Amino acid sequence: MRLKLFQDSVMKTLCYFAAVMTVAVCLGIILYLVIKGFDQLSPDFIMTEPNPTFSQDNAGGILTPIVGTLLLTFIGTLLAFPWGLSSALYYTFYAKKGKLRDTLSTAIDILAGVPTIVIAIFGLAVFTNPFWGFLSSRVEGVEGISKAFGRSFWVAGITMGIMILPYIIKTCAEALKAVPPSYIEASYALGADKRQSLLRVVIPAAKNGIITSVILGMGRIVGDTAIVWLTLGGTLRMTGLQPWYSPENWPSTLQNTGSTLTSYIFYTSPAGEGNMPSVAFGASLVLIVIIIVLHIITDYISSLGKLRDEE
Amino acid sequence: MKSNKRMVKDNIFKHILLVSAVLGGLMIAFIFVFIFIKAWGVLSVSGLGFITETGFSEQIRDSYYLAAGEQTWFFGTKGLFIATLLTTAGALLLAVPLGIGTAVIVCEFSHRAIARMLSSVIRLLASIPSIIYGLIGLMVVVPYIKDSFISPELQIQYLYDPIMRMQLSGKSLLAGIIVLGIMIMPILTALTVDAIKAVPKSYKEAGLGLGISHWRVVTKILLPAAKSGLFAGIILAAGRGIGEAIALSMVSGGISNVPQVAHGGVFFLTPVLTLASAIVNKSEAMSVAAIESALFSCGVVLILTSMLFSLSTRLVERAVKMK
Amino acid sequence: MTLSNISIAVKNVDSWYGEKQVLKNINMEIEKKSITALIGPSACGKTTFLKSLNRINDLVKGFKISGIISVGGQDIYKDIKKASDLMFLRQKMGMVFQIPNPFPMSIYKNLALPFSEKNNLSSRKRIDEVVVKCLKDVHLYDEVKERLDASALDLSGGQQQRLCIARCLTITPEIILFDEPCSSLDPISTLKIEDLLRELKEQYTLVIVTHNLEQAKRIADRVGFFYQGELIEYSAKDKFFTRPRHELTQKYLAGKF
Amino acid sequence: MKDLKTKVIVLTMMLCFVLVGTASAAEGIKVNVDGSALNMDVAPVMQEGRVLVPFRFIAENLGGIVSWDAGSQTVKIVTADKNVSLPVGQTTATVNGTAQTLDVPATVVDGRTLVPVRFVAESLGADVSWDDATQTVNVKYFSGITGTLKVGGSTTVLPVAQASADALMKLSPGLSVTVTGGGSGVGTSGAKDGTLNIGMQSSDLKQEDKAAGLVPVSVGRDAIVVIVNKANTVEALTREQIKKIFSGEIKNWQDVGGKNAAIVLHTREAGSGTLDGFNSLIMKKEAEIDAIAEPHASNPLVKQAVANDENAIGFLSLGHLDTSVKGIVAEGVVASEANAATGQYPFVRNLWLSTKGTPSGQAAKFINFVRSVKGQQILASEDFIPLR
Repeated sequence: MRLKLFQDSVMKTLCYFAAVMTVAVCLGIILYLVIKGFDQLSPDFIMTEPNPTFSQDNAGGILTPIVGTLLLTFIGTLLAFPWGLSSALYYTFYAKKGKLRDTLSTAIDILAGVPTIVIAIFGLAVFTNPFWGFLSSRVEGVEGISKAFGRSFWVAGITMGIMILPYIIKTCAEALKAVPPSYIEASYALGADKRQSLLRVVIPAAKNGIITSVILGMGRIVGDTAIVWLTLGGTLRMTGLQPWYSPENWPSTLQNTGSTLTSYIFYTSPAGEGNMPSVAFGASLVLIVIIIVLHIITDYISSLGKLRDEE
Repeated sequence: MKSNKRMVKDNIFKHILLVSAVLGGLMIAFIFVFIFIKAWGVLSVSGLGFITETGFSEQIRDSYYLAAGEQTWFFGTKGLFIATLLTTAGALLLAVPLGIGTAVIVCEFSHRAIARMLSSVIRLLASIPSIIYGLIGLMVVVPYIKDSFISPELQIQYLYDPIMRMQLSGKSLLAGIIVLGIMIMPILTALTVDAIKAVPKSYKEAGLGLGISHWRVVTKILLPAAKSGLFAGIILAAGRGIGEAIALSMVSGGISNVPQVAHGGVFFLTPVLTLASAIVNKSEAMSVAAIESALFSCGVVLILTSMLFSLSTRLVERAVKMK
Repeated sequence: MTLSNISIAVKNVDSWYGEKQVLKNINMEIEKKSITALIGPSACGKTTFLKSLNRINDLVKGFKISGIISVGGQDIYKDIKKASDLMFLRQKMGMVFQIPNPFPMSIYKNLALPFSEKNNLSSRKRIDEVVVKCLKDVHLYDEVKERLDASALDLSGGQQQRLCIARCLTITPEIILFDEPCSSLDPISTLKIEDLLRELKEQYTLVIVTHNLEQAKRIADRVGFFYQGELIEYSAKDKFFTRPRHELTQKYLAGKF
Repeated sequence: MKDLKTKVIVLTMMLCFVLVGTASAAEGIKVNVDGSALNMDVAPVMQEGRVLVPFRFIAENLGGIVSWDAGSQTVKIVTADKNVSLPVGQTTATVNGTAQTLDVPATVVDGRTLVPVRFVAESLGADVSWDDATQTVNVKYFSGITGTLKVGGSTTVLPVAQASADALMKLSPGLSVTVTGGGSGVGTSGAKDGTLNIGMQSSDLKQEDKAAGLVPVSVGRDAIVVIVNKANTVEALTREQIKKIFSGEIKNWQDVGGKNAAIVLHTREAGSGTLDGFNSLIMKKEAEIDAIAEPHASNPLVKQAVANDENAIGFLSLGHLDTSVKGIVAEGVVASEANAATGQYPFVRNLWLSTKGTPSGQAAKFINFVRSVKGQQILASEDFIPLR
């Protein structure tokens, strides 16, 4: 018995060690970014537009990348969330168990292993079809060929939505499955039909899981580089009618190209051609702050839910 | 009358769901078909040789510099395939114990406030973009490996190595494993936490009620009960590992070597190229049709690998369940 | 009730969930090798009381307790400090829950796990013997002997509950606590369990929380009536049902709550 | 790079002085190109109602590359879409192969060749108007353009193209130019399949791409510099030595005068324009880069790798050279913009903008803008070597 307890405590210590490692890695990454990027931070850096140049002194700020990140996240989530949730509802509560569901869940697992650059190329290939010209814009003046440009906030947002769709379906389905069947039965017993039961009982009960899945999806959009690089053009600035921020130009802004924080980091880091590592670290720091804010918001939302549950 | 209206509504609702589910399925199928069509050119020429032959880097170079008619459509990605498996397996070996250990602490052995902080940290780590992991891998991990493991003598020795000549510069299998391991650990932890939390509390009560120590309850009852969730987490993490492109392309060396066991510890210092990062690294050469098709073929191999992986895990899972 | 006959002695126990007091000044002595039934309306504190006896309530956030609960002469809240002592306490007291909760593993493993956790270095043969014996003790062996390797979750509710009782028996406890063990079962399974309880009291001290007055009448030796956190009445079965002293007890027996 | 900037400044200042000196002689005739006055060292001359100006000024501001054929006494102006030759003293000129008649021929005044502004500007595609009140010739070429233009490809050319696009869009508010990266390969395939109006390349187009109808126009040049770690004692190498090092024939620094250490090779990924340039300028199909060389995705990555490894060698686009590494003296010539501009430095490649078919419309104007005086200033400010 004593030996067993000793073994237990050794193993437990190892686990604590693992947890400490996790925290250390996280803090290490954030600290590293803070040290490397803090000097860069200033209202100017955040509020001015970037300049396309190889010279660090003229690099400008990261206003448009920040806006781009938010725009893409918004479009992608807006597309993938309702689509994914309703698919998950169908697969969980309507589809018959069997081959179809198995195949789909396998396909989703597999798609998770496909690098996003493949999906990016897919998006680019599809959306350069002139049929989708309204999402970006037609390329004018090339003789004999009619093509769409295939790069814009719409295109990138939709491609992002497609990229995260499988995750949203999968994680939502998991959250829905975790709702005890007794809830649904109770709802039926009160005379509700399936639709009402799903909308009023199951979805609220699975709310936290669903929120988590959306947040995970958003995280993937915020963090993706390849799709942005190919389908958003990686142009640093907003390229629609200027000024891009005045409301009458929004449609044009969305139809045109831009950048996100990740594509900006890619461009300015040694991995791209930009050659401005300290700017890249500054932008990384801002990106991390955005992600942390995203987390705080969701923690707050889910804590609201919990409070109500406990009452 | 009223119930009739309700039925109609119910029906409409169901069909909306059906349409979105079908569209979702079609989309996924469409992506697969697209990739396969693009890959066919190379796959039909290379056949099985695509994964049993080596020489990918040289073949890319040859295809790129030869004129359209003379290019080879034969590619061999054995090195990429093996490197993909090695980095993913290594990363899992690193991440699974750390991830499960952390998850156990979060769920069972920490104060609520600390648990909450820990899970925030984990989710934060899970959402750090891979480009940042790559950047830090490049700035911190790679120089560290170079400084601590690679001496000038070793460099000279491997420049003339009879089995496989290579340059040791720090970008290596090891760097890939470390960066990938750190990347997938939080995903694994988060999913393990979810899986453990999903185990009914009554199991824990029953176990403790039988006088089994808390730790044993966790390892003998809760973790086995969370098994399918754990498997799902590992599959997802492995999928992420197999498909990770940007971070690995920044730290793993970019050459389609097959690490040699005969090299001993230097095995891990071999520069490698994985399937996914090949797609990123070589994408600039994609204007050449043969290379484009070869890169999509890498995508196909990735898909098939994950498919095989997911199927075999499912079989294992089923076998475990049977027991 | 002589001193040597007392298994659990409870003195002046109060307890709280956060600010809310759930047990008020409970005093009670539980006799060895008998069935003590605890009854009362929902949320009256009887399950809290039961779960205090083996300190499973420690898991609940904000749970506090004062007073003395002594098991075999040991004050289980004050004297037990180390995790290992708590384990010994719990090994002395099996617990069966309201909803059958066999572990999600094979029938065999459900019994083998607690047994081998308690007894180090047991041979496979010894484990086999214990498994068979305990299954026989709960009259489950004949129903499952062909499929000991099947998942315990495939059993019916009644079978699962008997398996849970067998699981308790593997650790050879002195006391077994039952938290409404039949509330989720059909009448036939219920009767089987009740028969089993009557057999078990030959060897074990049984404490059972039940909603079912008839069940208490059928099986209990002594009955305690809880109401709003207080132990209103505690006496031998016959006296309890035929001549209840307290007005509230009379009302409850008459079904007036 | 510094001395080029100095040169530009000095030149501009000199121009100003000259302008002040000759303004009175110009009798008030001014030439405006897209709203800004043309500053010339020789004042415009009025002849038979036509304004004549030095041909270089008008042509270069519209993106033309000019040459003077002394034998046939002909001025030649080449832009992305036009090819004008103008014999001095004759009233016939050729525009894109078609003969055209002028009312006033090009003439030589004080040893300078002056050409009629209206004819030259119009034949290059500009609008010309005469404002009698202010005695001004207004040439409109880069202003008032409308429509959209999609430009994409090489990340090396991207900053130049983007800055040019910004400047051009300022002149023509109705024009929207989108510039996107992706690499030379993306530029080539995009221009071929019609998703881009203009592709940007930092390497020469392949024969098959030209056969597919792509027409490349050079907009500037870039030098490739071989770099080593600062601690390396090797200062200079010949092309032959560099070739042997990169092909793996020379494996140790002591074979080229350094210390006894392994040479660690750093190269670029296939598809990189810089690698193409390196191959065609240095390897010259005589040898291949050793397969064990570590491939990098960008110039800064190569630079970082070389800066961190005492025994490393790599190559960069000259614009990326800084003090963290050491540029190798190649064939006895220091790698600098001045030496590259004079042609002494051997490893110089072209930067291209290419279109499907001969450039026309907005695409031609964009390319001409990059080739114009303003565009070339932008190019020089990004440390590339201008055409002139």
